[in-house]
Amino acid sequence: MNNTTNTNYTNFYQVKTKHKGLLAWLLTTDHKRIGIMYLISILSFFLVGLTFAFLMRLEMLTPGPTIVDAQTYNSFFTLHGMIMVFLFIIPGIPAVFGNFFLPLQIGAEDVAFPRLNLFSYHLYLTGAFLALYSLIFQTHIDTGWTFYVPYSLRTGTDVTLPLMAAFILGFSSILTGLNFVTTCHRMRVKGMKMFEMPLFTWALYSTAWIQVVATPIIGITIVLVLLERSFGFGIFDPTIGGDPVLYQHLFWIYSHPAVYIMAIPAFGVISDIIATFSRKSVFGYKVMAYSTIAIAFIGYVVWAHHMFTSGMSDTARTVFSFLTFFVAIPTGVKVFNWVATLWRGTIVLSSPMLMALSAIFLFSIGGLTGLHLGSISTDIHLHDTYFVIAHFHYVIIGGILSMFIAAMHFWFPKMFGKMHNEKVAKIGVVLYFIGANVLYFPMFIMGYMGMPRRYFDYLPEFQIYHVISTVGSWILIASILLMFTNLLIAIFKGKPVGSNPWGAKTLEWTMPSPPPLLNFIETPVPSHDPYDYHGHDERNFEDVKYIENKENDIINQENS
Amino acid sequence: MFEQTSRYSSTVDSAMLYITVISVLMLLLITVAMIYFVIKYRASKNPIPTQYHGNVAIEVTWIIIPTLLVMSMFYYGYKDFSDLRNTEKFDEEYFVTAKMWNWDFKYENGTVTDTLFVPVGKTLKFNITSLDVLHSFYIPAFRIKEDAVPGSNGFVVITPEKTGEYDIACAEYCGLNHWNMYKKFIVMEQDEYYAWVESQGGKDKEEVNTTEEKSAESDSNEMSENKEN
Amino acid sequence: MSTTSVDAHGHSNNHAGHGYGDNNQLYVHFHRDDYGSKFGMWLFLFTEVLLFGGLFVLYYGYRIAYPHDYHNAAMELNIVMGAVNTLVLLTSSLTMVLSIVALRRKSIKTSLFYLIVTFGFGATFCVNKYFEWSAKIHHGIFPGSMELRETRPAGEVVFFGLYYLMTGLHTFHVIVGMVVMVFCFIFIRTGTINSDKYIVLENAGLYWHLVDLIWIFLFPLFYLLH
Amino acid sequence: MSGHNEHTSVDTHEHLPSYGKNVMIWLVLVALTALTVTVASVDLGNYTFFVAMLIASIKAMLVINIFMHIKYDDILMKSILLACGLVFTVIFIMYSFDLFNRYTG
Repeated sequence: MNNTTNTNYTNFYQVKTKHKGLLAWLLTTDHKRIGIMYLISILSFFLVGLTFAFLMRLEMLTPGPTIVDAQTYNSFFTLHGMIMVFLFIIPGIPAVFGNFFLPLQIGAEDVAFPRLNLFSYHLYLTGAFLALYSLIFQTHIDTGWTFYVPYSLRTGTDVTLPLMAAFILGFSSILTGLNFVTTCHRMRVKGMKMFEMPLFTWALYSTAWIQVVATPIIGITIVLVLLERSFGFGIFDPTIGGDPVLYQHLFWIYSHPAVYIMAIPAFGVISDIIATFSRKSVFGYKVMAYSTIAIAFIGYVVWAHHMFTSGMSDTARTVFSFLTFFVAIPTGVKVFNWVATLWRGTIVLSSPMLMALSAIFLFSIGGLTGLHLGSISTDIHLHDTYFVIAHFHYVIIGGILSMFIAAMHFWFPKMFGKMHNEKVAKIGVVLYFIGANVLYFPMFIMGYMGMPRRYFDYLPEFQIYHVISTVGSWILIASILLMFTNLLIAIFKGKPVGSNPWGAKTLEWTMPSPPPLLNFIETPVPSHDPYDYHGHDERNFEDVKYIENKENDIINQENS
Repeated sequence: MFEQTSRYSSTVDSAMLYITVISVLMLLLITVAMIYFVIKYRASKNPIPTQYHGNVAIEVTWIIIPTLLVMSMFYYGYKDFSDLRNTEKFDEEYFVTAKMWNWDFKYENGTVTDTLFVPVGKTLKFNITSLDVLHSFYIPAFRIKEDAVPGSNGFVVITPEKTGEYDIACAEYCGLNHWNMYKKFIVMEQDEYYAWVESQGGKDKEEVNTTEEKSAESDSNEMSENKEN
Repeated sequence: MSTTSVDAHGHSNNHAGHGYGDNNQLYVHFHRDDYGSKFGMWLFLFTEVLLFGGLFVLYYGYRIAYPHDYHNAAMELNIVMGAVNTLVLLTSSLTMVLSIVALRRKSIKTSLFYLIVTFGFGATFCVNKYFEWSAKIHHGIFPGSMELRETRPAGEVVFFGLYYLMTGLHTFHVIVGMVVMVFCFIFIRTGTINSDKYIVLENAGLYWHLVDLIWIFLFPLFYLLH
Repeated sequence: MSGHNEHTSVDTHEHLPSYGKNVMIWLVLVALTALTVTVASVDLGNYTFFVAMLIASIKAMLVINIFMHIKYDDILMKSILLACGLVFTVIFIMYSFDLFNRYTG
């Protein structure tokens, strides 16, 4: 395998196409270009969502109105929730890194349905612009991202466009999922079995299944709310005969599995990164693959733990609480296996690795506090308080966003053929870790003390925690901007790198970076273990240079 | 804020403590192992990795032990919850009606107030409903919460063991003034409370004009007196 | 809505390239995976099933909540209309299959004939539905009507709400299926679909059977259970 | 280049369904429709629902197996169908825990 840049090929950025300029991108069916387009759009929407988060935290700095009034605050948290959930975190890793790396990891030249893939990007873009337009310019939508009836039926603000946007985005998600499942089954390179796919691909595969089987439910639910608002079918409106609790059932039948649509790809990224930077096969590969599927499946039977106080029957509360705890087991197994992978490895603390380790810690906090929320009696106290906010932000910021950023750093050399500044990136990771803890830990305490969520104002005894939390938000945002800027600079000024700077073993690293149009110059030969780290070490980045010298010294000593 | 106001609140807190302690131990285990491995097996110290593909015994262990732990957590939560819900006998009953953005508290004798007065040491049942959208009846100090759903009834049962003033909040987003539905929950000495209830004699809260409360107030007065005996 | 795209795109790789008539890499990309297309189609059908699934879940929930209202409301639906529509759809499913069989046996004419017949049955279904709905609307039974809101109990409002939603969504699928058939007809005529490459027609058939399948459940749930 | 040769031309369709068999299945389906309409007029109390659903399921099985020829497809196709059915069933079962206790209990 060569580490030098292969100059005898045209990479996918340079390929001349039928269309010119922007159209060469917008009408491409190349999965890599679609991946890059997703990256750009998703990050832009992320920054919008981040702005609302920043404004919300600023508002909570002091009791009473600080910068905005209650109505505006209510629309802020709705906007923040909708943008982050539907535009950023659900498509997030699968749409960007899944599109780019799923075919590469299984040795395919594209996804199974390339045009469908492009169509689903167009749907995403349409939905996103519809959402942004209606959210920002047209209305102060104030229902929260959950659209609970009957409030969403009664509110004077316009929820029609955002709901349509969510519906379109849902379809985009379904089509991506459908595409990925077919790709995993049909496009694997000759010689690669299902249980020889990298764990990131496994994660995408399970996620894709959830997307296919759960998303239609939210689709129909959204349509029902729209029709209910326009015609009064009486399906959800309690004044005509509907039952708001059934809405919550339908909503969470999708939205709980959606949590795993967000989380499972992040788990896949952690697995790949940990294996790469420990130079070891992932501990218990099969168990990891099975646990991914297990999480995806158990996700369907626990949705009503979001509804312990909703007036659901007591039996249902008990049964759902019981089953909820079973999610903890495959998740726990994953965490233990990651830690076990470190054991007797050769660990290099590069920025993606550092981020992955911090993600394991932060995600563990998020996951373990999930136990408080799974147990009925404690959930009744903690439900809809800041405890819940802290819990899911630890999961999302600590486990998912951080892995999105780690994936950006990890695959950056492959996507752009350049290397970023590792020192700045590491500073960013440390700041991110501090920021996330300072921002969200006080929320656990507030929640336990009884501070309900979605409150514009609060009792004076909570102020100290809110102040700490707001300061944390500044640190977190600074770190995110730092890391993004670092990567942006590297696109233009980074040092060119070879095909495999990290010395990783999965198939995406066997081609030159950035990849050529149809990915593989020669048909790749997969090994039976996707993380087969026996043999020569071809790592080539700054941190390792010095280590390699040492390694050689040791080997020489041993030999002599 | 962390004070114990009823037997229920202390059992919830101990369940909370139990889960937290186990969680912290787990977290410490993971973190310490992680940091130890990162230091011990750093590339400069351990340049050649030892390949392990898994170990069935270890993996089975860390499937079984967490399963047992989480099942115990489930049991704790479930036990407290069934205490909360399956209390058959209660001394006083209240009708809590939520609406945008206010609470009405109706007593058995028909009195309606917007501050909830209750006697200490009695088992109280709150029937909760809503007139418009979803709300949630939340008393942080007693660790209870139940959604107010328009068109149906929910309930919670508690036995306050300490007099004092506590907050009632709305915990389900309900619009503009969702944050401003704080009301007082006042636990009084029993004799003080019954004297107060009697003095109210089924009076409506001035600003509330509901018609249904007028009926059967004398009956319920007698009932509450009977219960005292 | 995107069925056509699944068919079309699943099949799109038959002709060369990814839309790159590029100079740098002369590469003609033949990728045809009929099995993959069918697999994708099945996945799409699952999403359709689950889409209706949400409505079935609601139907089931309110059936348990309002058994008597459901009972009374179902009495008002016309069994004969429902039964006729069931037969129409079942028969159209048969003719759809026969169209595929004929195509695979290389009798293009027979195949086109059966396709037209299937289309005709689809249209018959829609016409029937139109008369059925207008009769109901004529009696003041439609979502948001005064009749429903003021004189009927909650369960009946919900029942008729679901009736309009589920049969409406189903009829929408029938229409989409008919549009797909028009495309198939054109493709068979132009030879894009032939006895060797019949996967598009087969996928259209799968979609049409799904429409039939859903009606098989809608019919007893709305018309028969009283 | 395309390295997925092991999968190509899987759709061999050794089975070439005949006209006759499909017509037979159609007759059975029509008969079952007649049966379900007839049964509906008989009062079976609580069983009405189950009988109607049973007949509908038999019809659905026939359509899926023969018309949609799942019967002749490979194990992968069958298993994804099964998986989808399983998820759907699970949703209904879990959901029933709430419904039956809230509305009827």
